[in-house]
Amino acid sequence: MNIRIVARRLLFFVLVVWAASTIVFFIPRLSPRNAIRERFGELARTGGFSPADVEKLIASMQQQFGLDKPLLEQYWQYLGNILRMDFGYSLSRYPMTVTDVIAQSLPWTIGLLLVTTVISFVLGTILGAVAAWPKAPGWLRSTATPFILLTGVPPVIMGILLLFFIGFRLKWLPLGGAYSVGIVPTWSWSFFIDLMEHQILPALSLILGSVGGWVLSMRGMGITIQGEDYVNFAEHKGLTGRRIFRDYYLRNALLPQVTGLALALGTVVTSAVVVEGLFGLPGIGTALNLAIRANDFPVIYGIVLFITIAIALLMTLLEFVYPLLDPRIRAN
Amino acid sequence: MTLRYLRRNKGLAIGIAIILALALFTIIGLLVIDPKKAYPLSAALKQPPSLKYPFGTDFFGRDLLAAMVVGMWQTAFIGLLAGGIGTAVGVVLGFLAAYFGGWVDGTIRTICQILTPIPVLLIQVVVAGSLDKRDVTIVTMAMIVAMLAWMGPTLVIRAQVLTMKERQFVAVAKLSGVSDLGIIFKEILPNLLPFIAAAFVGQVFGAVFASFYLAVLGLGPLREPLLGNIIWAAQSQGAFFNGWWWWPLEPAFAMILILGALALVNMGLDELANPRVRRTE
Amino acid sequence: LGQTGAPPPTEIVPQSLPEVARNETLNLAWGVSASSSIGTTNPWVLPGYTHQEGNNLLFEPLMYFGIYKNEFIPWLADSMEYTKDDFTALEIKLNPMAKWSDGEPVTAEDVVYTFEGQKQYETLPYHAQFADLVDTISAKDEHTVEVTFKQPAPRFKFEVLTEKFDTGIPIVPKHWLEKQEDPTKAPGLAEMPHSGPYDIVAWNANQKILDLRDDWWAVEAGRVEKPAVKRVIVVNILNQPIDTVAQRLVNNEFDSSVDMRAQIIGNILQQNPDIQSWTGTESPYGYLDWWPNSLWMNDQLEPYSDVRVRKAISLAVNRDLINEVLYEGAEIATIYPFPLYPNLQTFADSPEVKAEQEKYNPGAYDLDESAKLMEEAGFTKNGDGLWEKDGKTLDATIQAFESIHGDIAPVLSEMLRQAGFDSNVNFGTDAYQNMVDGKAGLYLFGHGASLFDPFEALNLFHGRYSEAIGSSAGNNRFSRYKNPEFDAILDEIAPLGSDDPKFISGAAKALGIYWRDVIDVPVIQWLHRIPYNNHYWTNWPSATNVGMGTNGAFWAHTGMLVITGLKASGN
Amino acid sequence: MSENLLEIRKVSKVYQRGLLSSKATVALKQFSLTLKEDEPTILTVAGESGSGKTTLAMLLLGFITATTGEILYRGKNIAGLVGKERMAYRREVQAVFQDPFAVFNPFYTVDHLLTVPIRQFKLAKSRADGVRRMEEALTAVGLRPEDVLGRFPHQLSGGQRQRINVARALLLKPRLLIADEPVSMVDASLRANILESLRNLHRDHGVSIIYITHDLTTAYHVADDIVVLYKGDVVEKGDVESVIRNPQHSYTRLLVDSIPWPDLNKKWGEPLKPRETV
Amino acid sequence: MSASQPVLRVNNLEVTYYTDLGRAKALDSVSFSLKAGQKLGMVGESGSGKSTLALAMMRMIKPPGRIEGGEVIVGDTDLMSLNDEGMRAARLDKIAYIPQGAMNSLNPVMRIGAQMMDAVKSHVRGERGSAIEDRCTAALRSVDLDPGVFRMYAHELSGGMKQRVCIAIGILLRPSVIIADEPTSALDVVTQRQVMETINRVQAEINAAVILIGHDMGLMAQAVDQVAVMYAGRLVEMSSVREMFTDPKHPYSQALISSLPNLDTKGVFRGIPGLAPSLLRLPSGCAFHPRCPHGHEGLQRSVRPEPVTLPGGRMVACHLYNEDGHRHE
Ligand SMILES: Nc1ncnc2c1ncn2[C@@H]1O[C@H](COP(=O)(O)OP(=O)(O)OP(=O)(O)O)[C@@H](O)[C@H]1O
Ligand SMILES: Nc1ncnc2c1ncn2[C@@H]1O[C@H](COP(=O)(O)OP(=O)(O)OP(=O)(O)O)[C@@H](O)[C@H]1O
Ligand SMILES: [Mg+2]
Ligand SMILES: [Mg+2]
Repeated sequence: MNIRIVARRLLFFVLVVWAASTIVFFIPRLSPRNAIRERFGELARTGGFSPADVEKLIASMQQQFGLDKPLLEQYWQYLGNILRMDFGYSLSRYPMTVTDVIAQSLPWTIGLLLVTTVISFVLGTILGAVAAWPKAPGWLRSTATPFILLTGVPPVIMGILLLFFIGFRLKWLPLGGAYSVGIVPTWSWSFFIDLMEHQILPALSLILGSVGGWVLSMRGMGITIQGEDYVNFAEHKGLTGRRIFRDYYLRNALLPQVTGLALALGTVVTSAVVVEGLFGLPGIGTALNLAIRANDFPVIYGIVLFITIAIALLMTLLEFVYPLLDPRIRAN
Repeated sequence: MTLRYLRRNKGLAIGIAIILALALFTIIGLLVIDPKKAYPLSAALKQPPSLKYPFGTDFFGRDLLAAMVVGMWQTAFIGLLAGGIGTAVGVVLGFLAAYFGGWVDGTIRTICQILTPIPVLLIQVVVAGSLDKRDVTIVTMAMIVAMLAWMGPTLVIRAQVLTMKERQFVAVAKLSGVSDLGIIFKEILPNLLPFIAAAFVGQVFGAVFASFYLAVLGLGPLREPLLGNIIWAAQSQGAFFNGWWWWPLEPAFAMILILGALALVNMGLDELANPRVRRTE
Repeated sequence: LGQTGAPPPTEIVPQSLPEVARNETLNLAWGVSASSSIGTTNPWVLPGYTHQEGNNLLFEPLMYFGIYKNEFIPWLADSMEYTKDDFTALEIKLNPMAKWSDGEPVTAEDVVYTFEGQKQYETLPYHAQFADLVDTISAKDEHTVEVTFKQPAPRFKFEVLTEKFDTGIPIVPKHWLEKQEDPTKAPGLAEMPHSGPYDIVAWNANQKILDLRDDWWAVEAGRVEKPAVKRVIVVNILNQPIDTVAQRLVNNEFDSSVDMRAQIIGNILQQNPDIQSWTGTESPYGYLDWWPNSLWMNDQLEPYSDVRVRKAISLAVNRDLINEVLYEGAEIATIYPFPLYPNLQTFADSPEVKAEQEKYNPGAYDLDESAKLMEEAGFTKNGDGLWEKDGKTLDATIQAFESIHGDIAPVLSEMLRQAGFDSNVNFGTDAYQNMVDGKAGLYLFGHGASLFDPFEALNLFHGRYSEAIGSSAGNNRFSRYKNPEFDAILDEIAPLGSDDPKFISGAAKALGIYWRDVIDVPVIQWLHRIPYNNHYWTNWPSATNVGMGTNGAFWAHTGMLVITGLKASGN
Repeated sequence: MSENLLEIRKVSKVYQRGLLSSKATVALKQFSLTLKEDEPTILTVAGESGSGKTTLAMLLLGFITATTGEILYRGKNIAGLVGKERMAYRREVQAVFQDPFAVFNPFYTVDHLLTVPIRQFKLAKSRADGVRRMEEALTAVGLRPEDVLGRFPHQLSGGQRQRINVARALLLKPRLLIADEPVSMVDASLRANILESLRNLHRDHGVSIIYITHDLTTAYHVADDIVVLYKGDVVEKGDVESVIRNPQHSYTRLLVDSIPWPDLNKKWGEPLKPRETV
Repeated sequence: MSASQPVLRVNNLEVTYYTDLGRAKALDSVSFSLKAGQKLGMVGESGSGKSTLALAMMRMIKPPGRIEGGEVIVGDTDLMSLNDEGMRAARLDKIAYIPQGAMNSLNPVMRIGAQMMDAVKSHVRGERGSAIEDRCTAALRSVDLDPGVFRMYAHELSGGMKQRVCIAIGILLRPSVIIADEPTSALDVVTQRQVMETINRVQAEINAAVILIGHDMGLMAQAVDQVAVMYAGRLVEMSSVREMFTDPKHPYSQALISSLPNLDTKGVFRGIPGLAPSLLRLPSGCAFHPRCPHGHEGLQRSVRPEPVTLPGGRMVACHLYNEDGHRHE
């Protein structure tokens, strides 16, 4: 691959990050609200703060967060900080930094989201491929239908329903938390089982609704590919159905599907905001949700930016991986 | 012809049927029901579904039947407004980019591509969160949702216009002395109607979903009986635990119906717009 | 990563954790929205509000206050006395047995260091009091501290030095803090020595585990018996929906939790007979907090500056309906700006107050009268049935806080709407700021003032605190009310003891003015409805078992006394 | 000396592949050609795939601009035409394209193809006049108007569709018609009909035709003159009879040799005999 | 098998497409036979059923189409009676198909070699990888391709090369019947000729029967021994190429031949009048009668002509010829 292309893709990546940071920086600052004051309001309102001179405290915090400088200066400083992956301090969990907050919640999110995304991607892709494959047995092809119907169910609602029916009513699975109360994480089998038990419902809430999307895109792709002459010719060659399915059909249809994967991450994270909260999981979603409630803007922006960067990075990586998968692109 | 097509495209048919049924429910409801009943303290409290209150009432004394009617209407309003704006902006930009090419195209395309990886819902949350709460109304809600929703349609329409533009009937129209505008509106646009319709339905789906999401996070216009708001209120009052199951379940199922129907229609329109998909049936 | 400033706190990860049986463990469900900075035990780090999540088991004050017994509970200090009649000097004598968890004794030096720190660091919550009032701080000997004041400070001992509810200051260890580069930024983690009964052994986003230590000074000093609870787990419920938390309580997963809304706790008690509340299994399930809520009004802002409008709003509030809708018939609605704690109840029942109440009838609900007043004030009803003047409806948006006013605010707003006020609720995070800046006209907020006599509550409305709109109102001084007549009464009773008859008649007159002028509209008493699970632990505080007299919240400063007082149920 | 209808002066077209790429395709090199106003002719441009035939057509129609050189229509550079002159050029230089399906807008009935130019160029005095002209043109190419009008393109056969295209050209009575592979996508059995229509257009209305094809069989039958392109270069030109029967350039010879003549006596590789009699 | 024994016999093959608009009988009792080494050209208008015939012989008709009857006997196996697995094994091994659109018939993301190897592996068990590879490179060589093509991807090849790869795949297992559906229609004349010559050569090499589908009569004249003419789903005439060009029997064939441009008749055009019928609304009786110069009356309108064999083995289906193969007058 030539250097120019690499450079262009990297430039694109930088542009995405820049655009996201700029939006995230300016939008909230267009409103006349003052996050630090509001934050102290949250503390003061329960009477928790004694009648101290809150204003002084606020002024001192403003300075600490650099909010007393002119907007443009703040902006340059902010861009510089982002370059160093430094999103500043969390307002509500001071003296934790945003990076700490993200680092602490990330493992949970990666654990949950990545696994569910991969499961729903794999499941959806296979079901979608099968649904579009005329030679598959009818019952197998129709297994995709319920998932397609479930695409209309937002993960939040799915989570609420699962929690109600399986958690409250049937009492089959724990109602929340990342693992049982009082257990400390260890590298043991029993901890793993306990952990998994707690992840099933949140995972299902995310998976059930999203499989359908993959089914649909794969089905559409599959139908297109199926009409391709090379699939027909493969059949003329007398290949077995399995081999055609795998080498000629699945493999070709998969390529565009993979692009969707990076983009899906954005949607999935958003779903996680509510689902993690619903089940009391301490992931990025919960961190974001809590930050929204506490108006902890450095954390909000940090997380939004972090996710954007992650997606952009994934997309950029895919651009480099793509040619390895598709020789046609390699040629150009 | 259309009917025969609908019989084959079952998803589209079912989707349209559900939407029509919901629309009917809403329209008849708005005619028959006093919309005031959709607001707190207008009915007995916490009543399970009964003859008097077919859908029950909630903790705050809303008649949930009225709330569902008004909420459905508001949800539809947000969806149509935001979807309409997103699609309209997308169509205009898509046409501009594809038809005039050059730097216009370069700029529009680059902006779209740069904005695409940014998780829209999160940005919407940031925007909704930094708005003054008093400014959050049904309309601002639609605007927030529409704000970052035009990139998808823009890219789709652009791609379609680009292929359309290369189609020979455009060349022939030029030879027939048709102007640029004539070509855009009379030759290309009509052929893109299925795509525009599909984009529109997709946008409406996205808008309904996003507004629902914002409401569930407590960022919606609070007093309004938006479906997301009702679920949010039920959640924060511990409705399930207190045995008021009908309160969250009704808006949840309404939401599922709306989104499901939109998904089906979208799928069906895809099939219509993309004859390759049609080929299997 | 190139960060400067505070070292980041980190999770506390145990090497190995000894087994502690469930029936020796106390599981508490708690979730302060995001404000826990994991690993931060140092009480000087702001805005960590961490005493609520178990850090109240680490750091102790000079004295606690038992609100239901109306008495000070000596703790690190054996005594704390004003040595001058004009309240300008105070002497503190420490318990000689008090010691830190690292074996060092708690000395007068530690107290002086704690006080000097408040004086020195702007970010500490009592900085203003120390800076404004305190003149000198000195250690007279190893166990004696003397504080002198620049002006009389009769309430300093109670307000600042004593821990009750969420206020008061904990004493910090000088020998550790002074070694830190910046004592207001050192997270503390598990290393910071503390005087309380528990050690932090594990802390991550899911939970915080504290284990009892054997050498707690207070047992040796005879303050209390050795605690039965071997381990406290503060479970972070993050923002799980409240019904899930309730269900987990019912399942005996938790022994206690955050406070609940009336309906939910009622259902919890029904579903698990082991669980009780402050009032047993009876409504209203909770104990009185010091924070009765009013519909505050910005008395300087048009049209709320017109007393007729304020009265009209007051007349639109249907307190009976509030009791019925939100509190299952429990009498929560109030007409007082202070909590009816024993002494205050006596005051409220006094004939002087009764006479004023008769005169102004502050709890009345009368829409016709309300409408009449509005018309008098020049308003007319528009097509939507909303009050309007000069073509603009009256903006009656109520600023409130979703997590605590989620039930009442919409109901109030709807009541106003039914009386023709264009009302809405703003649950935004800007709500508080709008009150402080005086931008908004209506807000739901508490009066964190009076505990013992009505003075502090009435003093909130003293003209000297009445800031102009735009400049920020001092804490709880949001009504911006100014009335020389009212001020004169307050100034007159200020130096008087609270059982002085002159104080009572003066205070009653002031309360009368409060009602007459509708400075704000008192709405509800604030209750803490905390579920207590007797399955593993008994001897929870309740109306019939006041124990040391503290309130029953395990997260308040006094929560340490609640937890160390628990007894095993034998299950 | 008669006036030149069309004069192509040393036109080259270079396609740049993307902005950053250094690769460029020279699709047409220094191409020159002159058509006389009063001597209407049929000129074949032949060559293998990718030799630049379509590029030439697009240049002549003004859809793309030449990299170097200029194209003069009635003595004026077509790149500089404005207003009335441009309208006239638009009308007088018309085309018939290769794909008889793609030229129809699938949204409209086939009438659209004919009504639009009538409207745009104001060819008819009234609606009825327009309809009459349409019917005339259709009849002239051997279609019955009632068979085709009001139908959608997919309801017609390829041959019918292509004949409507010719009818469109007829309706406009252009001075110059560019036919880019007009029969290569039409059934062999229908080719004859379409070529016949084109010939009639030339013969009856004096239209000059540039007939672009890779099929030398039909070229031989239709054209007067021929230009053979190879990778953008003109390798041979002259009257069609002599070029095909007696190719000079080796590429032309290869091309001629490869023609599958539907003639059992003329097998691949055998040289063509000079024509016996005319 | 004796030399004169036909290697391929198609009997009464019938295919119907069940479309939205009705049933379209795309093949209507088509019968013919072919001997080893023979080349048959199958011509006819677009939509006359040529590809359908090829696909039906491969048993690759997809819904909404259905094979409704008939036999396809290769050697002595009736393909129609095989089970699915048997048919799969027969493809490429007994009967190979070279597709119409070679441009897109190769998987763009697999190397050519892999696509050849998997074809062999699906039919031959227990052959070593290197042996299969040798077999493949030999096939490439026999279609005049460099063995290096084995490691290339489709996009690296020109149209003619791709077409030849398809041919190479077709002959990998030396089938007894090869069907090539318009193998050259997308190629320019020079390449077209090369490809046709390649087909000729490999056919000679493996002595297969070849069916060449196309509508270019010129190509047929150059390349085949026998010509079969299809019209509206039926075989209307089949005879040797010489007879077809010199003395076509069926009026449609006659029109077809006379519409051809000829070296000696410059500037004379004669098309076939009228339109190809839609399979959904076939004219009654003889499908060609509305376009037939020999009248539209009686028998032609009402009765479908059955194929008759004329002396010399030619076959024609037309009312002009009676059972003995003589022309009615
Ligand atoms: N828009 C374009 N961008 C870049 N290269 C082009 C473009 N159009 C054509 N070319 C190149 O220019 C050359 C000539 O193309 P052109 O289409 O004129 O050939 P042609 O003779 O019409 O071929 P065919 O017989 O296949 O239609 C080819 O190499 C082609 O790849
Ligand atoms: N999948 C299908 N569904 C419906 N009808 C079909 C289908 N495939 C083919 N047909 C019809 O069957 C008839 C024969 O088609 P076929 O493709 O065999 O023709 P052909 O002779 O190969 O034509 P061409 O020369 O265009 O390749 C046509 O009328 C066509 O419309
Ligand atoms: Mg071309
Ligand atoms: Mg075919």
